[in-house]
Amino acid sequence: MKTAEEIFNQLKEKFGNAIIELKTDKPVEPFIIVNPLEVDKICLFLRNDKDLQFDSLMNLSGVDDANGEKVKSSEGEEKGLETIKGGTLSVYYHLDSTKLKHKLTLKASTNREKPEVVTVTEAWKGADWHEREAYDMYGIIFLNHPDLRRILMPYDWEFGYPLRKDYKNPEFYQGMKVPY
Amino acid sequence: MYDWLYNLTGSEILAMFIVSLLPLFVFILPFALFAVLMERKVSAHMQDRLGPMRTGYHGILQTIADIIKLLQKEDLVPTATDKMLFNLAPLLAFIGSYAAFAAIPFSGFFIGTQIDLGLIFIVGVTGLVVAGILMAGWASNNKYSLLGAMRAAAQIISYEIPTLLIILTHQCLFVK
Amino acid sequence: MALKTEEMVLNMGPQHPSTHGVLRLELQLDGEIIKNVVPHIGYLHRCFEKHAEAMTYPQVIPYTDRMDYLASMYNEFGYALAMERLMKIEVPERVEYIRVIMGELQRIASHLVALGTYGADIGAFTPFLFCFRDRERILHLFEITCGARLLYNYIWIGGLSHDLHPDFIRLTKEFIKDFRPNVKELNDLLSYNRIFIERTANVGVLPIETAINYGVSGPNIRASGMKWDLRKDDPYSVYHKFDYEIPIGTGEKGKTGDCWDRYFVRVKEMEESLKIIEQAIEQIPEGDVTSAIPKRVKPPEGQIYTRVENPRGELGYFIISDGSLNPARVKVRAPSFVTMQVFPELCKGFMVADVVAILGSVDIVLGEIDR
Amino acid sequence: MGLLDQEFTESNIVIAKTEDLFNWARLSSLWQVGFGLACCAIEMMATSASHYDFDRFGVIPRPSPRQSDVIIISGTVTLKMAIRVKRLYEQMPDPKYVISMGSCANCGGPYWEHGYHVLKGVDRVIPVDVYVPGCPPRPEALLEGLLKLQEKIRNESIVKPNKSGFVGKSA
Repeated sequence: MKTAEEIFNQLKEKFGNAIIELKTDKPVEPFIIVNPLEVDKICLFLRNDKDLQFDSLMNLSGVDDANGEKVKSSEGEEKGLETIKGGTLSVYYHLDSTKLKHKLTLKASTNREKPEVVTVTEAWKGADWHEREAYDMYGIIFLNHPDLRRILMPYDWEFGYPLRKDYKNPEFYQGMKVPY
Repeated sequence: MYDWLYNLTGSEILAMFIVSLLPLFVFILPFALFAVLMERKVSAHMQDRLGPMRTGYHGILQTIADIIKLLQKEDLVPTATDKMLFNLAPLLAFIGSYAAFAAIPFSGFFIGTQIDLGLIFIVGVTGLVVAGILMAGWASNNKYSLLGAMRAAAQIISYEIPTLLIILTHQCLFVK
Repeated sequence: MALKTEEMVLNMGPQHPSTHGVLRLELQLDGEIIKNVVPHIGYLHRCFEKHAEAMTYPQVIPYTDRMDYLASMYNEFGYALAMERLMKIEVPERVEYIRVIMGELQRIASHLVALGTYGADIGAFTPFLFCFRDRERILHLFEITCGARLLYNYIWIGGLSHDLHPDFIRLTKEFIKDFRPNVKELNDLLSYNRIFIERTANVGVLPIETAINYGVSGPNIRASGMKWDLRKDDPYSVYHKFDYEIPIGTGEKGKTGDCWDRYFVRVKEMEESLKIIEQAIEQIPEGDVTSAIPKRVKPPEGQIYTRVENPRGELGYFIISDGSLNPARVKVRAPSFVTMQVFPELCKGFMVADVVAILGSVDIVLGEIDR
Repeated sequence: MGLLDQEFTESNIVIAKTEDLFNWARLSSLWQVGFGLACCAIEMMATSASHYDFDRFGVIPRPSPRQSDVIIISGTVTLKMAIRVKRLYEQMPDPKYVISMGSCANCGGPYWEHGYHVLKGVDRVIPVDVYVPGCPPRPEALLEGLLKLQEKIRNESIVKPNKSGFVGKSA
């Protein structure tokens, strides 16, 4: 049973600057911010290490932090369409060890224009669909993912990524009126 | 039956025609109506529910309503199918099951054909049903019906072999 | 010259009597043996997470009902629990007891649907109707308490919408007394039926390591022999006050973790839930159920991940609040979503008819997979 | 009045016109496609279970659209599913009817505002005969919807081929 601080220190001296910081200020659960391009090595270590044994990935969720600055586009027919420039999209990993009964939360944030995170499917095969859903909803590209394509939306949906804060509904989709 | 009808109508062909239609309309069709209704009502009561209640008294006319409705249904023939085979298949399936009645005596003196190879005739003719089913599956040019037809045919054939064995033992024991 | 054979790709399409909703399975077949299954989901994606960001916190509860519409009481339970932990609300004792009673009744109702449709998938149509006949009695209990049969909006953040109906306790006792012989009747009718065992034993075996690696939970992982139940391993509410066991698969009819085990674990779980309800009814305290409901739900900035034991497995809510009235992000970890991921592993090498048996045994709900 | 007279005043089969006979046959054996989408499908299953028996009105669930007359759209029609629902409707042989069950199928229901993937009402894709309100509608409401459909069929006439459903405000 290890607390987040012990795990953080153990990870810090093993991976050095790949582990950025430990956030404990906001309520309920502390989480460790990690470098998105080295998440797979960290997760493999977390799973295989004897006294950590994080053998099950509870949840992997994409989040739009919406911390970029809002830009009102003024040209053409999309007048007043509010898009967010800059800022970050982040991915939260909730890990759990069924044997040692302790939990851990990781956060990996990438910039909004070219969001890239390494996949963790070879640590837990369960991450495959969660990552596809994060890609489908936010457009986060998971590098060397087995088959990264949309999972919930239709495969030929080219109107962007629905769960982003600045998402706009298309007027028509294959002859069907979408908005009410 | 035949000569009584012959005296009545005076022409052989008409009498023969009526004799061959009698089993269908007197026994087989009414029994089919009754059997379908009973199957639905009894299985409903077994499952703690009532079954058809709204057509006639306690749903008696349900099968008649089904048949009249089915008569009004559109006869869908998909474009990519082999039309001739597609329409022939149900015919073959019906012929296979109905022709078997020819060798079954309905009463002491009333029988379709007086052949003494009746049993082999019945077993042979029912084999047509399998051909009908495979023809339907193949003619509709569609993966699912082909797979379905093959599995249905496999099932029928796997039941036919034990029935043949039973008929064989029956024949060996009781032939005079 | 060897016969040139080719794999056939068959679509078990979004409309199929036994896909329990709108799921498309792409079966790669070699004759009748399955080479690989590719599930296509998303036919019931109703944008729950977008709604959660647009609604205020209490308004999200009716939408959580509609995710796993067979166990909606437990969806609300999970969401309310997460919010109460985030806002550090102390809920009166009576509310906890009523939530446990309602949750376990919902577990029995959900298992009854799962077992009934599973019998219908294998071909026995009568158990489906017997299971629904018992389920109607539970729906009647829910109806007299919160007015709805299927989607309740009953468990609010910090309490409940209504108190129990005056003769709820009497009716529940009657239900428990009548339901026990019915479970035995279901066993005789289906569980030990020769054909049912033939169709389900040694079919779709789920080994424990793949189950843990994929994150499977609930009856599916217990059937594989692992004693993992969140009510005991990650306790919440007042479950620690009752004594009940966690049934696990023992491989009675075939290898542990086959379809028959998954089916039989659910039957035994129904009996355990009956025990919990009985004890909860005896010890239920008095009190006002709406006392701790905050007038305006405005949680502090922060995030929380909470998980509860939904009838289908581990249902997790990850809520991020930015201090305003609307949640910044609500991500739901649906148990059926994870079970569906491991489904292709279960089907390799079996026949087409076994896919129907395996799909019925893992008991998925599409509303929860597609959210 | 005598039993016989009383028998004849109701339009029973003996004196009814053939049209009534056809309508009576069509409405008393509506075979439904066994096809459910979401929560309303569970209520539809509860309706065909023993407590509120659908079979009393002659409605049996048929596995394939080829052998069925009424399709009950029970649940939310999403954009990805709408194309399939349209194909299902087209596969049904002709005297066919549509019952749109639940407010999701009627007009998008609780997902009307932010449902970017939800079709706002199934009448944008197929013509609907009877709308059953509710979320999910109670089994009694679905039975009442079925009776409404039966009433509609009773007044249909073979003479002028009545378009069996009005075409809603399609796209």
